[in-house]
Amino acid sequence: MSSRSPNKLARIGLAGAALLALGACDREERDTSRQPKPETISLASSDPRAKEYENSSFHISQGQRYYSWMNCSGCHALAGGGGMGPPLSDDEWRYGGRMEDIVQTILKGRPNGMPAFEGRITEQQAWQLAAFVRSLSAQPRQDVLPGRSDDISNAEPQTLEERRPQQSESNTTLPSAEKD
Amino acid sequence: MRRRLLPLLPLLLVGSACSVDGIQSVGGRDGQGGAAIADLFGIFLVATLLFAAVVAAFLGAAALRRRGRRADGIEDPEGSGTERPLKTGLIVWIAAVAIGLFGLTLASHLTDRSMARALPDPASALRIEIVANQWWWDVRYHFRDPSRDVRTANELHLPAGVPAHVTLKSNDVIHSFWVPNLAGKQDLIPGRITDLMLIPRKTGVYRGQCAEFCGMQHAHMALDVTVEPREAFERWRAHNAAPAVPPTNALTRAGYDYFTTRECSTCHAIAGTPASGQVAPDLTHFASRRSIAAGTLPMSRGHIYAWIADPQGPKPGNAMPYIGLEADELHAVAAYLESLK
Amino acid sequence: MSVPVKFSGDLAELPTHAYGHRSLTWWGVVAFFMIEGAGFAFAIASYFFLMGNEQGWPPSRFEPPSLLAGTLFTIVILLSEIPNTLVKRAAEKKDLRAVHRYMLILLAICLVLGALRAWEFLLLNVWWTDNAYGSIIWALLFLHATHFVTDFGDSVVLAALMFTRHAAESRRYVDVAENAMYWRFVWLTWLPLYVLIYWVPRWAA
Amino acid sequence: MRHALVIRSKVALLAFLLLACPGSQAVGQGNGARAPAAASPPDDGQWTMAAKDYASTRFSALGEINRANVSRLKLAFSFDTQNRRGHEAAPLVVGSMMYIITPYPNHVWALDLARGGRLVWVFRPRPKPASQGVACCDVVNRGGTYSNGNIYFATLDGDVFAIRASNGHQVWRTSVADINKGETVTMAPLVAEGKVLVGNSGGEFGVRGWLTALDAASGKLAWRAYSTGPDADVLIGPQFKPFYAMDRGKDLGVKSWPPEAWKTGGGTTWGWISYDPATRTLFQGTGNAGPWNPHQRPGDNKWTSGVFARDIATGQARWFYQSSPHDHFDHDDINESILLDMPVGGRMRQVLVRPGRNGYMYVIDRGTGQVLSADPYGFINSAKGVDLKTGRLIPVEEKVPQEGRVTRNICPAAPGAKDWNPSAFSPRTGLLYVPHLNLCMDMGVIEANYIAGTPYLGAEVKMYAGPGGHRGVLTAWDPVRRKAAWEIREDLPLWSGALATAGDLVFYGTMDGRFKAVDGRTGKLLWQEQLESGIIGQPITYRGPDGRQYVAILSGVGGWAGAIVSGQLDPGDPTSALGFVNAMRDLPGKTKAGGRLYVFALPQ
Amino acid sequence: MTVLSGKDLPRDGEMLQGVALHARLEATWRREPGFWGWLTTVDHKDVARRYIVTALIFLALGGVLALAMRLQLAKPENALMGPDRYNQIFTMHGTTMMFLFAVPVMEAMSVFLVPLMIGTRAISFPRLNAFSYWVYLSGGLLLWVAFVLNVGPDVGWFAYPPLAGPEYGTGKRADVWAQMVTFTEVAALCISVEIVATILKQRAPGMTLARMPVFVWVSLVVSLMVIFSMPAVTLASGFLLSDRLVGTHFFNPFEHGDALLWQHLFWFFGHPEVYIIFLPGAGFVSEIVATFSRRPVFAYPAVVLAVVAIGLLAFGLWVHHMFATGLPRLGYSFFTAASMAVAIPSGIQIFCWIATMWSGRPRFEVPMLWVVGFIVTFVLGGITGVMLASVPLDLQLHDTYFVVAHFHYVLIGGAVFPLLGAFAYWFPKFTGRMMGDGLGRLSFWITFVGFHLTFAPMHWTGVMGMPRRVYTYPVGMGWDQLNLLSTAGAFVLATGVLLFLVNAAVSIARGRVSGPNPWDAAGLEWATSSPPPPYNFAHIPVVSSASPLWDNRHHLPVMTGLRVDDRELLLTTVMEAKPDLREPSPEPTIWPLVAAAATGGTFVASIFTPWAVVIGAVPVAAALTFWFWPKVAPTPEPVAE
Repeated sequence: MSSRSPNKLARIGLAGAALLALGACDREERDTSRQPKPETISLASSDPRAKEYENSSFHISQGQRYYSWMNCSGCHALAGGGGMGPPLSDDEWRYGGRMEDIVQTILKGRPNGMPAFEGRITEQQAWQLAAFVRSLSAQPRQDVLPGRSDDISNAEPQTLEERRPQQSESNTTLPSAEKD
Repeated sequence: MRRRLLPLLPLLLVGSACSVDGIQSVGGRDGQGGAAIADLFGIFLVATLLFAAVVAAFLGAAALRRRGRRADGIEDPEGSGTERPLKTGLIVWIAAVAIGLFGLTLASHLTDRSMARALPDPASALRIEIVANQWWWDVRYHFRDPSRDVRTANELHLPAGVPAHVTLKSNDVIHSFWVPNLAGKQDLIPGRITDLMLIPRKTGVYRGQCAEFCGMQHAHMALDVTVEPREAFERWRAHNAAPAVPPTNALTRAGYDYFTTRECSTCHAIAGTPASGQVAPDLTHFASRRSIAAGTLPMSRGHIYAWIADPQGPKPGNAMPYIGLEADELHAVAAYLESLK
Repeated sequence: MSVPVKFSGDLAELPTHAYGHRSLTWWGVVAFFMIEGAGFAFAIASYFFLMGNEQGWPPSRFEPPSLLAGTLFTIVILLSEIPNTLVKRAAEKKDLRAVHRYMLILLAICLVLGALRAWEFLLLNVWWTDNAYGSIIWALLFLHATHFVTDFGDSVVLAALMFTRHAAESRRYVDVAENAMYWRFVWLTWLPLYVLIYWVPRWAA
Repeated sequence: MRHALVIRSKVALLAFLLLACPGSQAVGQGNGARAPAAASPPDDGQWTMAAKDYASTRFSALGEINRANVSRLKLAFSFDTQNRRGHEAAPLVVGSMMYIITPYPNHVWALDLARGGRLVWVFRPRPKPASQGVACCDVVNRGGTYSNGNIYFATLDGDVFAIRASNGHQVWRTSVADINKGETVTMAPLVAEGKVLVGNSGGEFGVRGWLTALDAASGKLAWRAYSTGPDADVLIGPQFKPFYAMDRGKDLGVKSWPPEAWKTGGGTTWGWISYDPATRTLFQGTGNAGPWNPHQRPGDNKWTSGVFARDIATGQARWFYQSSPHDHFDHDDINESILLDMPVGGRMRQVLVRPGRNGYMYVIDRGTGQVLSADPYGFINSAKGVDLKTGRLIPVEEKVPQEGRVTRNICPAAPGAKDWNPSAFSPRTGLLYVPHLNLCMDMGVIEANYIAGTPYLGAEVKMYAGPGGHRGVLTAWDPVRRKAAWEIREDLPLWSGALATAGDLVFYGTMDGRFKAVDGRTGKLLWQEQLESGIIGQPITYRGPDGRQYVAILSGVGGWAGAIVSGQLDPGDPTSALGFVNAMRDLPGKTKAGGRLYVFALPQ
Repeated sequence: MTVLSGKDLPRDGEMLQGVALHARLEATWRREPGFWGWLTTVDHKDVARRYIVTALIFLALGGVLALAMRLQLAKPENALMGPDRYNQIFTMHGTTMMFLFAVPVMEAMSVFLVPLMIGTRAISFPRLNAFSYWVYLSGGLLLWVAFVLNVGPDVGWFAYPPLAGPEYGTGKRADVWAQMVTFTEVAALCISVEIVATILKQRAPGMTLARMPVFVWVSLVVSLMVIFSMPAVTLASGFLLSDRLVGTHFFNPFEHGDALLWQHLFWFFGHPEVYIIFLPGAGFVSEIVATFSRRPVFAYPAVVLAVVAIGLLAFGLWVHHMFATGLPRLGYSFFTAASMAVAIPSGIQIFCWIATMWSGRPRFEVPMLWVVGFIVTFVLGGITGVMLASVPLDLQLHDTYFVVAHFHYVLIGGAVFPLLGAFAYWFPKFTGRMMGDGLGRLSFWITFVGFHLTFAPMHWTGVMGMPRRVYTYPVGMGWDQLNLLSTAGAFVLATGVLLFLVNAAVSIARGRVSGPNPWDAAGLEWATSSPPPPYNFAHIPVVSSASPLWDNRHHLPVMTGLRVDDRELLLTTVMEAKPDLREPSPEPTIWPLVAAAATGGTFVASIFTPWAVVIGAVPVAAALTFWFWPKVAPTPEPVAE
């Protein structure tokens, strides 16, 4: 009887898709929990939290709000093009481009003008900000990124180029301003 | 209106335990707009129930008329003699429905017109700007002299009998401003400026709530409204225009120090202190409000503690982060906030 | 059949195909016209809605789309109606050689049109990411481009079919005639879009 | 001291009448406008302050290089400043020495002109590196001032230094600004009557603007006048007699703001100060109100975006005129005030001429603050004019930036019709040479959050070329006839100062590194030289120890307009550098970062 | 198959009838055997049945979500679920019920019934029909798999930007919603095209427009409404997707897009959508009332005109969903008047149905119970609808539980009750068996009582100020008992619906065998066996009145001469239904399924990268080419001009 089989098919499809797409879950989780999971910042080569924040569209979108609220955009511009502060959308990281480096930069500040936000924002917020900052240079999975923000258009005008591909993230360069 | 409607209530299958007399009720007559709408509601209810009664009677009669007469043959409509009177009935019915609807449309239109006409000139009204955020209300009173402006959050104080012209904006998604006792709702749409005239008639405390789905915490986006006599409002205004009371003892001093130098002041402002954050509710006279976090918790010492200790518990997803205060810090900050009368 | 019947007529002598509204496919195609036409109508309504919202059309510092490619496209697509009419007539006369000849001409014109359309996108002088004006201009052109590409694909398949043994079936000529009708729809819908994309920004400025 | 000055100025007046006037009459092009002699003493061939003189004329009476021979101008020597940020400063020439103050880290180089520009000493003040993070528009410095044997200058982090000109030894050092609040100092201090006048930058950080006078000898604070707040802080007292009713009233610096907002209200003094020794009055412009989002600060926002006349001894305000009440567009009013005595309506008036950021050329009575005329010198669509009765700018409602919605095509853009880069006035032609901008913008505002030491803007901006497609203009403005005599359109924004000489030449530079000399009467290009980096500095001229005339300029692109190069910003984000990058995306292809002094002279 | 020359092709007629004819037709029209046949079938009855079963599964799933919501709202400050889960659930409930249940099930009823009612052998574009089912199934699977994976949309079934836009609609949830809309729109549009063509060209000889059953009229009107309204939401969801994925600015106010553009486009579809769901209900009622009152429906022209009028008026009402947005006040009264005007044709229909009962001899079988339940409920829903059309009242009641009550009265009362009645009524035609009577009556009464217990209190909660779409509410607002009552009612209602489904399941297996016309009804669908054979009718019936079986009680006139060795249809003229052409109907094929899979894959992948559209175009085009490419040699039949 034709009426029963689609049901079966649906169930098979459901199970198959569920197996294939399990990865979707962490991307979508609205993790409003209290604090970042491990208690301290480790400077080990790969902090387990990095991936967790980077692959979460929720954390990135929270970071996007803070980027505006904490006035990051005032210095680094909406799409990370820079201004008073260095650009974040390129492949050059003065103080390291890994998630944990960026969190350090945000929390502790850097000598050439980056203020320290430790005590002004929580560690969780710093991680979320870092995840968004990395997304400015198209670092995390593309499928967790929004197409645009509800702001003035900050896409490169009159060109179809995609954002520049990124170099390896360990490529840390020294501050360019210290020339004297 | 309440009394006029009472006999009709059973028709709506709802027990007499319910009443329209609430602090957030469509039937409220506490504002000029709300009252006009409540009257119109009464007209509609009576008229439409009348029609419903006609239909019910007709249906009942039709169902019972030939009940039990089993017949396998096919009825010949032309032969039965009912066709002609029914056709006349249909015409009468159409006319009745059309006239009824015309009447209701007219009533609705006139109410709308008269409400619009009754609106005073915005220039003479109290000027209030409300900006909606996910998920709280930023409330600003503007005066000709900007230094008298008052900023508060999640509460609205109105002098009775004085029209208030409310300008509505949104910082993020679409919200809807709705204090049913005072007036109908009005959406706040990003990129647009909408407005609404509130003309409260009776003093009292009311509640408003966001009425357009706005994300995770749409349920916790309420607004406490106090309509009070003019003098009381003036007192409130003067008090709220003043900077916050300075800390008086060691504990509140410690709370003040934490608040103004740490995470709190990144987002919140307290007038008269260095805390000048603009992206979260202004807390200058926080403790004088009726509730915490846009109606999430009633104002009390315990709830202040609970809220600061874990804002994501009662209102998950809201923008206030878990900070992880030590017990003494929590104690101090809560005591300081509680002192902000 | 469980109901007793009485024979009251014979259908055996009825024809098996006909052109125009007598054919079933014609109605299907017309229904799709209505769907697509409604889609274009809503897109055009959106265009005017956004135009009313914007300050300047195009907004300041943007030039209206350059006329060259779009105008060439318009001229060529209007000219393509000549072979299109000839295809339709040939199909109605079941003249296979004429059908072959004009369909090939039409496909060649389509290739030219495709190139012009690609060029058009580059001459819009705005990207869809720039503002709502850019978005709707691109959307209109993109909508019509998909429309055009779909019909081009249809025509290729049909032309190929007409070179096989299936061309012997008379109903194929009905298909050819209906495809010609669809092509008319393609260029007819283009005309208002051409005005909206290329001329309204000039008049509004 | 005071007596000496008065006597000197009187002598100067005589000398000027004897020497300069016949010359200018001979040219026959004048219009009767001239700088007051007291503020513009006869030229001694030196260049001791950025604006040349207290009247801010940037005019040199040296005429050796003139229209006939300028085409033979050749490089005399050059000097690498070892700095690659934006060089906005004017070199100073005192005797046979030249002093250059670089952008952060604000080194002072002393060069011996007698020996072909050999380095004599260098002074390294070591400002705090963190100050770079609160400098809105590149880490520039606009120069120093020589007075009484000392060079006075300020570092980015807000320390004012007095160093011995002869050996570079520090005389005193006074910290005036707090970078933790976002305050920096980029201006060239003015020294007059034994006071060092310096103001803060940081209008983009919600700082509270001020002008500070330090004792030139000791560095002790003499007075500080804030631009917002109670009258006592603003130094408004009984002397204060504003011309217009809108500026009268008690504590307007508080009352024209929402509660508390004046504390973060901007009004910084980071531009040019002029001084009239005859009346002992200084003229000081105040910067934009903060934040940029005007909806966060309803009211007139006194005393931002206006000009104060102050008593130099006490700092007490004499009058104030606000060119952009309730500023909508970041239109600071810190541009130079050129002191002129000129015929207005048939009689000689003592005036200030100010090419305003909002695009109007203001002629203001020096004594009263009355606006005598305000004429557009660039394309303006954001205002309908200035009401001379009330003194108010008449805004165009549909160009007011909206919250959450871009307002398109606002002209002039945020940097104004003209930014900080100063004009020059030649009494010989009577013309004011105004290097300025032709930029428009799309601007939308959002609610700005105040976090001390971080930007306080609330604006999203994209700039682009104005009508005509060019981005820079050099306008020769006739202040008497109230119209442009001629103008030169430049592709790139003009971000350099101008210099006028008695050779009837006007010098200026472009951001792609062309240093140009044009005919001061016709605007005809007579000479140009391609330099290594774009020019945003202030050209000067002096008589060298060998008696010849030299012209000097610092090249080194940067500043707000050139940050895309000096800060290596991403041209892919049109909102970079507060939206300026959108208009400058071609600059990296036209010039590169640099930092070099060039000195030119006629071949011997 | 033997190739015969044109003259002596086998045809039905005097020479070929009875069992021999059935065997020939069966061989020509039946689907291929086994699972392959199940995948390749193009029989409209097969497709409709699986549509209906799938839609009922979605009804059950949506119902479970409703119960979950009611449990959460049973008491204030309930901690059963958090806002994130709740928002996904209410969005899924609305989306599932509107897009995956209500519209598809109504269309499926048309797909099943219309060819039978108008006496033709197949639907007009049967492969498109098969394709539409697979596309619909893909859309439903996409939505529900996403939900299971915590990617369920959480932005409401209306998905207003900016909440559903790129900045606030975090992740892929809103993309899933928007793409699911595309799927269901494609499916619905395909069906509408088929229905329109079928009704206009394949009616039995003699079935003029004025003799079409009311339900066929309804199907025609509804299909045209789909054709004119659905492109609006397809375009809107395309705009939304491109805003989210490639950075366009349609809804970004900063760059002069506008959130209200979405609302206009969405409600231009969304309001007709309500009538697309309700009108088939009216069609069912008209058929049922006539059959059980033993007379043709009273004032047939008035009923048909009312259907057409509702179809037209439906397009003039969309702004009444937007009264609170602050649009210019002047235009509002027009929309008030238009919204109220809908009550006139609705009132005409109600009157005609009751009048039919009045002048007939009503028999209250189970389908009739549902009709009575429908009339009572729908009138109450209509009353609140009139209230909501008034601008001032709407400004208070909009987005409160009053509106929730209103549209459940209209949609459940106005569409689901008649649908359940229709299931009971046509159950023999679907299955060949009667639906159990006792259980049927029980399930009606439980459903009816449960329904009113659930939704009547919501009028009151709404008037007392409870907004919609809240995951919890505070204590002390006076909403507690009413909500508890609604929750209790919801379980009663669910029990009723469950009983109905159990009854159906039991009856499929054990119901009384029905015979072709168990209700002694008048329509052509009752002229063939239950369930009908793959070819529907052995001979093409001829119609001379609106009640053919009542007016030809002894012999149904038929026409003969269609080929039996090929799938041949009779086309008639549009207005008069005169025999005009014989056209072949397509064979079963796998390609619609392949094309649907390719389309579905393309749509789903396009959520992740826009290039999927380009890449996916290749397999889609290939599948479509194979679909349309003729498989058999040309028919040898000579061309008869």
